[in-house]
Amino acid sequence: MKKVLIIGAGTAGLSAASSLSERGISSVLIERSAILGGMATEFGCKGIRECVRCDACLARDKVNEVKRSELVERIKGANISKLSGKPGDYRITLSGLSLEGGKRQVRAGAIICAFGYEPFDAKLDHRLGYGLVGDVISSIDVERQLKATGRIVVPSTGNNPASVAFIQCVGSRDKRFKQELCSRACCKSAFKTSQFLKKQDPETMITFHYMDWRLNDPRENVRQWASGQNGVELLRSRPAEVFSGEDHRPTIRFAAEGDAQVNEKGYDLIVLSVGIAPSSETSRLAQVLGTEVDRYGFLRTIPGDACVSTRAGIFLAGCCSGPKDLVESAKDGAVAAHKAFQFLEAGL
Amino acid sequence: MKSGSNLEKVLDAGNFAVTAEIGPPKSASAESIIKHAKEMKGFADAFNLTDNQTAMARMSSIASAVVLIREGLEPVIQMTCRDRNRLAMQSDILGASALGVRNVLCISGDHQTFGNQREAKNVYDLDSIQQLMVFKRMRDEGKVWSGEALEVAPPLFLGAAANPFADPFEFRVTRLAKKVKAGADFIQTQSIFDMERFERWMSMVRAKGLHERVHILAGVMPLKSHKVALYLKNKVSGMIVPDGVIERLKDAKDPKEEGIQICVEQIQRLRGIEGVHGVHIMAVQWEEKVPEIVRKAGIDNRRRDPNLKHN
Amino acid sequence: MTDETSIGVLICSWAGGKDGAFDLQALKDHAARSPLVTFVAIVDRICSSSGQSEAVELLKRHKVDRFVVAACSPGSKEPLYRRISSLAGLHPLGFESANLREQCAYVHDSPHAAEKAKVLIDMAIAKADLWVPPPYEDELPVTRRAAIIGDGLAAGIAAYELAMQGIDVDLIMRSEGFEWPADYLFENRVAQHRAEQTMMALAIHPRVNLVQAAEVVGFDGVPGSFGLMVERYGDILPIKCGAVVLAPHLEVKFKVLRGTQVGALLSSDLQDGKRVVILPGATGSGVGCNCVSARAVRFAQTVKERSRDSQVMLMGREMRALGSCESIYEEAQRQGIIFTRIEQVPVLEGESPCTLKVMDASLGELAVKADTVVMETSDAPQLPSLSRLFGVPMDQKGDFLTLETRLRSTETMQRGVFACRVRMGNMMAEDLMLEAKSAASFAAELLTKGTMEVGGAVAEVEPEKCSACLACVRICPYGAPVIGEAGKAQIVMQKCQGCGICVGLCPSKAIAMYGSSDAQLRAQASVALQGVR
Amino acid sequence: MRIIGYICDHAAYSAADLAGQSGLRYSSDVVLIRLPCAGRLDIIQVLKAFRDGADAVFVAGCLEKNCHHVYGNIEARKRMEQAKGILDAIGLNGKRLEMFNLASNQDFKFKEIVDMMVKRVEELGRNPLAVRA
Amino acid sequence: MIIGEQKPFKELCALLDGHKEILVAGCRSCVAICLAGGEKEVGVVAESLRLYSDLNGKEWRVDEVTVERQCEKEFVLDLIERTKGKDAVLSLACGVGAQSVQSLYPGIRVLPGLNTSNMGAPEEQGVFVEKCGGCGDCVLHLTGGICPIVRCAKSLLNGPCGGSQNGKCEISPDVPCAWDQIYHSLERLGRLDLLEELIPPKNWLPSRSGGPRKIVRPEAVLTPVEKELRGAKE
Repeated sequence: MKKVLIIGAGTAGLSAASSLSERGISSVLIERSAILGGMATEFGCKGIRECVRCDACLARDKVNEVKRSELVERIKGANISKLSGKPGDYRITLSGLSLEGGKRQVRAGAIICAFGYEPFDAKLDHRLGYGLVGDVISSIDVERQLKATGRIVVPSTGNNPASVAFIQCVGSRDKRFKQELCSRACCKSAFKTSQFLKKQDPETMITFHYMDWRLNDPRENVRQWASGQNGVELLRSRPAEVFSGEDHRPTIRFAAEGDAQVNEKGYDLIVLSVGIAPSSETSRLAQVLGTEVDRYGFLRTIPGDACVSTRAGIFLAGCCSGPKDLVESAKDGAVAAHKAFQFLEAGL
Repeated sequence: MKSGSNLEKVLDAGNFAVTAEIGPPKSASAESIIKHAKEMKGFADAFNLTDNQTAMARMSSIASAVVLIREGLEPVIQMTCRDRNRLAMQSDILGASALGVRNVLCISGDHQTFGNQREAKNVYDLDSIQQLMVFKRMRDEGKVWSGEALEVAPPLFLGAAANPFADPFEFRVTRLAKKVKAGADFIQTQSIFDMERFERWMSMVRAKGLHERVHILAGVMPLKSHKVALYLKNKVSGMIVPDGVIERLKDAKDPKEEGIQICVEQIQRLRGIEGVHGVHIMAVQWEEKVPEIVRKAGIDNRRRDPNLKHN
Repeated sequence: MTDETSIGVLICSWAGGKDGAFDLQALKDHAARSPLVTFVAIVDRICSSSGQSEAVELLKRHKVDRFVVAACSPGSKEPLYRRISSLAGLHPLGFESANLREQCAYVHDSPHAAEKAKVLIDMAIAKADLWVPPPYEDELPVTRRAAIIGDGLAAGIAAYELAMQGIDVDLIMRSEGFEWPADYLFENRVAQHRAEQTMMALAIHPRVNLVQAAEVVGFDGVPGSFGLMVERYGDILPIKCGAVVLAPHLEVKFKVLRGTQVGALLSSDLQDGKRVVILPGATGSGVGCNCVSARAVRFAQTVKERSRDSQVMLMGREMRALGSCESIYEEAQRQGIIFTRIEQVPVLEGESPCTLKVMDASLGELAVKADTVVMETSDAPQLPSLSRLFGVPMDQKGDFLTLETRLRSTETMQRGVFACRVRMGNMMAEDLMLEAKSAASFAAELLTKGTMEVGGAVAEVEPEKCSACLACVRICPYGAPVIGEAGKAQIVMQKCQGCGICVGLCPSKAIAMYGSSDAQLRAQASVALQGVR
Repeated sequence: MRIIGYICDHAAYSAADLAGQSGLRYSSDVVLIRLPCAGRLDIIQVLKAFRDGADAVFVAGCLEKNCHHVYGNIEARKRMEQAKGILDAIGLNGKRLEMFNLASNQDFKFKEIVDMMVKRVEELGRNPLAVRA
Repeated sequence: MIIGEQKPFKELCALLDGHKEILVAGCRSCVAICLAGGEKEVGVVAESLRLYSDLNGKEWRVDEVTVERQCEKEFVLDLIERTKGKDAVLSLACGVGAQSVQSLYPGIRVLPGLNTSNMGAPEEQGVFVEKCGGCGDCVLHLTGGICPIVRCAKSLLNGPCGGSQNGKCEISPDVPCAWDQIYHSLERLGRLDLLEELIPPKNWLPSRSGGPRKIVRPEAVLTPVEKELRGAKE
C-alpha cells in the first residue's frame, strides 16, 4: 500500500508531503483547521528590506509547493478517530464536518504524525500577568500583529512602543508547568522580533530578561548585535512578577544576576516569549495510533533514529515529537518522508 | 672644479654648507626676492629658487636666480621634469649658465593636480635621473643629449633631491646611488623630522660608501604651529612627522619660538651625523627666520674656520 | 500575428471566483475578437477532472498549438496545465495563464475587475503569440548512484540512509577507516549504540562501496550525471554519480591547556589532576560569547563517571542545552558537576596546578585552582577544500552556504550537490545525524525519481551576438554559463534555474530567455498600456 | 491612470495572490507582469513602458538575502537605481519608478506598495505622454 | 581592451540638437565589454533619447544598430541601408569606431556618444583600470610586468618619486604607486638588480611624438599587382 497519511499540514507535514511526492509517493494530508500551513501561517515577516531569516514566510512557500503537487490529497477540517490494520496497510478513520457523512476511511502503508505543538498558555503563569495586566502580550500575539499589519504596537495606544521588555523562557525550562525542556525556537524569534522593532523605530528601548541565549545559528549573535545598537539591554534574570505599575504601565519586578536587591521597571510593552508545549491532541492521538508519549508529553522517537516512533510504520516530524524551530521542522519532515519511503520500499 | 660655484667650493673645502630656500613670488615684481636676499645675505652659501612650487605658476626660477646674482647671492635653480621637455631643459640650462647660474637641482616636481591649474598637461619627457644624465653629458662631454656638440659647455654643479621618508624604504638608497651614478654632485633631502629613520638611511648610505661620492645636505623646515605639522604629516605624501614634534608644538607657550628651537636642535643633531655635509633650510613663507636659525645653530661662522671639516 | 501560430483560450467557469465577479460571456466575446485567437471556450471548473478532459478535447479539436488559461492563480495550477497540454499533444509548456481571480476578481470592484480581466486576457494572448517552444526534457535520466564525501559519522549515516533506500553509494573517505561514533558526543547513550551498529552494518552493506584513503581531485559533468576523479594510492579512479553529498568530518576535540592528557582524563584511574576545569571553545556558539555546549557537559560527565572523586567544573557565559539536552544539563548538576557563569575568558596563571582568574557573573572576581584545564574545540578541516572543488560557497562562519531560502537547508546552489552543514552551533552527534539524514533524503528524492526536469524557462546564448565579456559567467549564482570551445558563452541547461539575471545584464543582449523573452515582456506591457498614450 | 508592476515569481507573486485570498482591495489601474525573478528585468523594458505612457512602474522582489535566486533582487535594485537617474535626466521624475522587497506572506505590504504608487502618481500627476493623448 | 564611458545624457541631447533622423550605433567589441556601447547600452540610450524627444517635442526619429566592430570598414559598410536618410549617427563605439563611420559616411554627421578613455582591463565585474599607454616601446621586462608609463602618474622610468608612501601615489590615497608595485613584483621575481640600472631618456618616437602612428606588415599588404589581379571590389 504505497500511500502515506500525514497528520497535520504545518511546516513539517507539508515538507513531508512535498518530499514524498518528489519520490512519486502519493499522500493524504489531513489538517484539523481550515487552512494549510499550521502555526507559521500566523507568524509575521520580521524583515523590512532585508530578510532576517525568521522563516515565517517559508510555511506559505511550502503550501504553494504542496498545492502544485498532484500526488498530495489535501483534506481540511478533519481529524483521526480510529486506526486499524497493520503496519504497511493501515486503515484510518477520519472524522470531520468537511467530510460527507462526517466520516471517511483511508488506507495507507505508513503514517507521519506532524500535528505540531501548542504555544504555552501564558495565563498559567499568573505572576506574569498575561490577560490581567494591560499591554502584556505573548510572542504569538506579536506574531499575529506582525502578520496582519506589519507593525508591532502597544495594544492600549496603537502606537509604536518606546520601550519593550521580552521575558524569555515563559513555559520553557520550567518544572512548575511540566515544561522542562528548552523550546529551541524562542531565543531566535525574540531576537528577530527585536531586530524588527529596532528597524520599525530605532528609538525603541529593548530589554531582555533571559536565562541563556540559545540561538542555533552561529551567524546570529545577540550580544554583538545588542552592543551595536543603543538601548538594547540584556538582563539575566527570571522576573518574579509583572504588575500594573504607575499610570498603569506594565512593570516587572526582578532581581538581576550579580546584584542582590530587587528592582522594578516599567515598560510600554511586555512580550512573553512563550515556549513550545505538547499539543493537547498528543495523548489522544498516541492512544489512537498506539505510539508512546515521552516524559515531557511529546511523542517518543527512538533514540538515534530521528522521526521513527515506537510503532512500526508510524513516523514523527516536527514539534509533535519535541520542540523545534521552523527550519528544523522542515528538515524533520523531509527525513520522516524518507523514513516512511524506506519503510514502504523495503518494509523496514 | 666642475662649476666653480661658491657652494661647490665650500663643499669641496670640506666645510659644513648651508643652503636656504626662497620661493619666487606670484608676481611680475622681484621685490620680495630682493627683500629676502637682503635679509639672508651671508647666512647661507647658496639659495634654492623653487620651480613653480606645488605646481602653481610663479616667477621662473631662472629669472629669480638672476635677480639674486644681481644682489650678490649665489642661486641654486630648481628645475622640474613636469614643465619642460628635454629641449626646453637643455636650452634653459644654456641660458641660465650664460647668465651666471652654476647650481641646478634636478627634480620630478609635484604632480600638477596639487596646483591651482589641475587641468594642465604635464610633460615628464625625462625623469629627474635622466635629467641629470643629460646635464652631465652637456657639462662633461660638451654635447646635447643627442650627441651634437656645444660650442661652450655649461659649467654646472648638479644637484638632486632624496627623500628617505618615502617608500619603499629599502629602495631609497638604491635610488640615491642611481642619482649619483647619473651625475649628482650634491643632494638636498626632504625635510627631516624623523631623526631615527634618517639615521637608518644614512647608515645604509655609508654602507654603500655613497657619502664619499656625493655631498648630502640634510633638509630642515622650521614649523610655525602644530597645525602645520599635522598638515605635513597627514596631507603631504612622503613626509613623516613624529608625534613627539607635534606634541612639543602643541604644548609650547610660543609655538613659533618652539618651532625655531626644534629646527635648531635638529641642525645640531644632523651635524653630528657622518656623511652629512651641510643643511638645506626650507623656511616656507618664513624666510626671514633663516638668519636666526643659522645663528642659533652656531653655523653662521662656519666659513671662517678652514680647519673644521664637514661636522 | 506570427504565421502558423494558433491560440486557444480557455476561460475557467470559476475564473471570477465561485460567485462570478464578471460576465464570462462578455469576456469570451472580447477574447474572440482578437485576430490571434482560434477559439475561445468557457470550461466548467478547468481543474476538475471533467474540466481537464473537456479542455484537452477542445484543444485537440481546434488543432491549436498553444493556449491561454484564464482562471485562478497559476501559482499552484501550472503542473495541471502542463498535463492538459501534453494530453492534448502540445508542448507541455505551450500555455500562458491569466490570473483572473487572486489578482483581479478578488482585489477589484466588479465593474473594474471586468475591464481589467479583458486586459489580462489580452496580455496573456499577446504573450502566448510570441511563445517559442523551449528545449524541455521533463524526464532526463539521472545516474542512480550517489557519492558521499567525508569521513566520520555524517558521511556514514548519509551513505547508510541512501543504501537502505536501494541506492548504490560510493563512500569516499580520506582516512583508512571511520571516525567511529565513540569519538562523538551523543545526547543519548542508546542513540550512540545504534549509531555504532549502523556504522558496522554500513561497512558490510552490499550497496555501499567504501573508497578509503582516497582524495577527490576532480569534479565535472552536469547535474544528473556527474563525474568524480578520485586519487587513491597514486592512481586516479573515475566515479560516476547522479548526486553528491558533502559530509565533512566534524572534529570535536578537548584541547588540554594545563595538566593531564585527555586520554588519562578519561581513564578510570585518574591519579592526579582531580580538579578539572572545562572551558568552552573560543568560537562556534551561536551566541558569540563562549557558551557551555551539551557536548562539553557530556564530556564532563564522562570524566566524572570515570573517576567519581574528581571535581569537575564547567565554565561559560551561557549554558546551552537545546531541546531535550536540557536533561543532560540537569543530570550533570545532580552528579555534582559545577557550572560557573563567567563574563570574560578566564586568565590562566601557573602550570598544573594552575589558577584561573575568572569574573563570575554573580560573585564577581574569583580565583579557581585546577590541576587540569581543557578547552572544547571543533573544526571541519575538509570543508574548505570540498567547497572549492564542488563550487559550493562557504558562509562567513566557514560553513556550507545552502538554499535555506527554500526550506531545503541541505540543498546547494549546485543542483545535485547536497551539503551537511556541520558547523551549525555546537552540534551533538544526533544533530549531525539528522543533518546527514536530511541531506540523504534530498539526494534520495532526486535519485529514486531517477529523472530530472531540465530546460523550460531557461536562458540561451545567441553565439553570434556574444562578446564573451564574461558578465554572465561572473554573475550567475548557479555557475550555469561557461565559455565554450567556440570562445562564446554557453549556458549549461542542466544548471540553469531560469532566474534570468544574466539576460537582464548581458551588455550585448546575446542571452534570450524562454518563457519571458524581451519581446514577450514588451508585448505584455504595451497591451497593458494600450490606448493610454 | 496606468501603473505597471513587474513582480517576481516568488515572494511578490505569492504575496499578490495572498492579498487576493485575504480579500484586500487595490486600484485596478495597476497591472502586474510576472517575472521569473526581479533580476530578469532590464532598464530598456522600463523605459519603453514609460514611453508607452505608464504613469509609474514598480518592481517587487523577495527580501534581500532571501531571493529565491540568491541575489536577483539586488541586481534589480541596482538597475532600477540607474533607471531612476536616467528618468531624472530625461525630465521624467525618477520617483515614478520604485523597487520594493517583500515576503510571500506580506499581503498587506503588497497592497501598501500599490497604494503608495497610486498616491505618488496623484502627487506627481500623470505621465505627460499619457495626458497628451 | 579599449575602455570608454558614455557622455552624460544631457550632453548627448545637446549633441543631437537640430538633428532629426538619428542612428545610435554600438559596437560588440571592447565598448560592449566595458558596458558603455554594446547592444544593451545602445538600447538604453536610444530609448532614453526617444523618451526625451517625445517629452520635449524634439521629433527625433531614433534608430538603433550594433555592429561587430565599428573600427572595421567591412562591418561599418553593412550599415549602408541603416544610414539611409539619417542626418546623424551617435556612435557608442570608441573614437576609432566613430572615425571609421565618419570616413565611410562623409555625408552624415557622426557624433561621439562615448568618451574613449584608455587601454585597460576589467579588474572585477564593473571596474575597469588603465594598464597600457601604447608608448610603442615596451619596458615591461624591466619593470616586473607593470607599466610605469601609465600606471605611474609621472611616467617615471627610474623608480618612485619622493611622493610614494605606504604603497600609494602622491596624487591620491586611492591610487596605488606603480613603482611600489614594480619594486615588490621584482622582489618576488628576485630581480631587484634591474632597478639599479639607469634607464636613459626614453625614445618617444614610436609614441605620439612620432606623429600619427602606422604599422605596416608588408607580407600582408596586397601588392599593386595583386590588387590589379583581384580587380576592383566596391
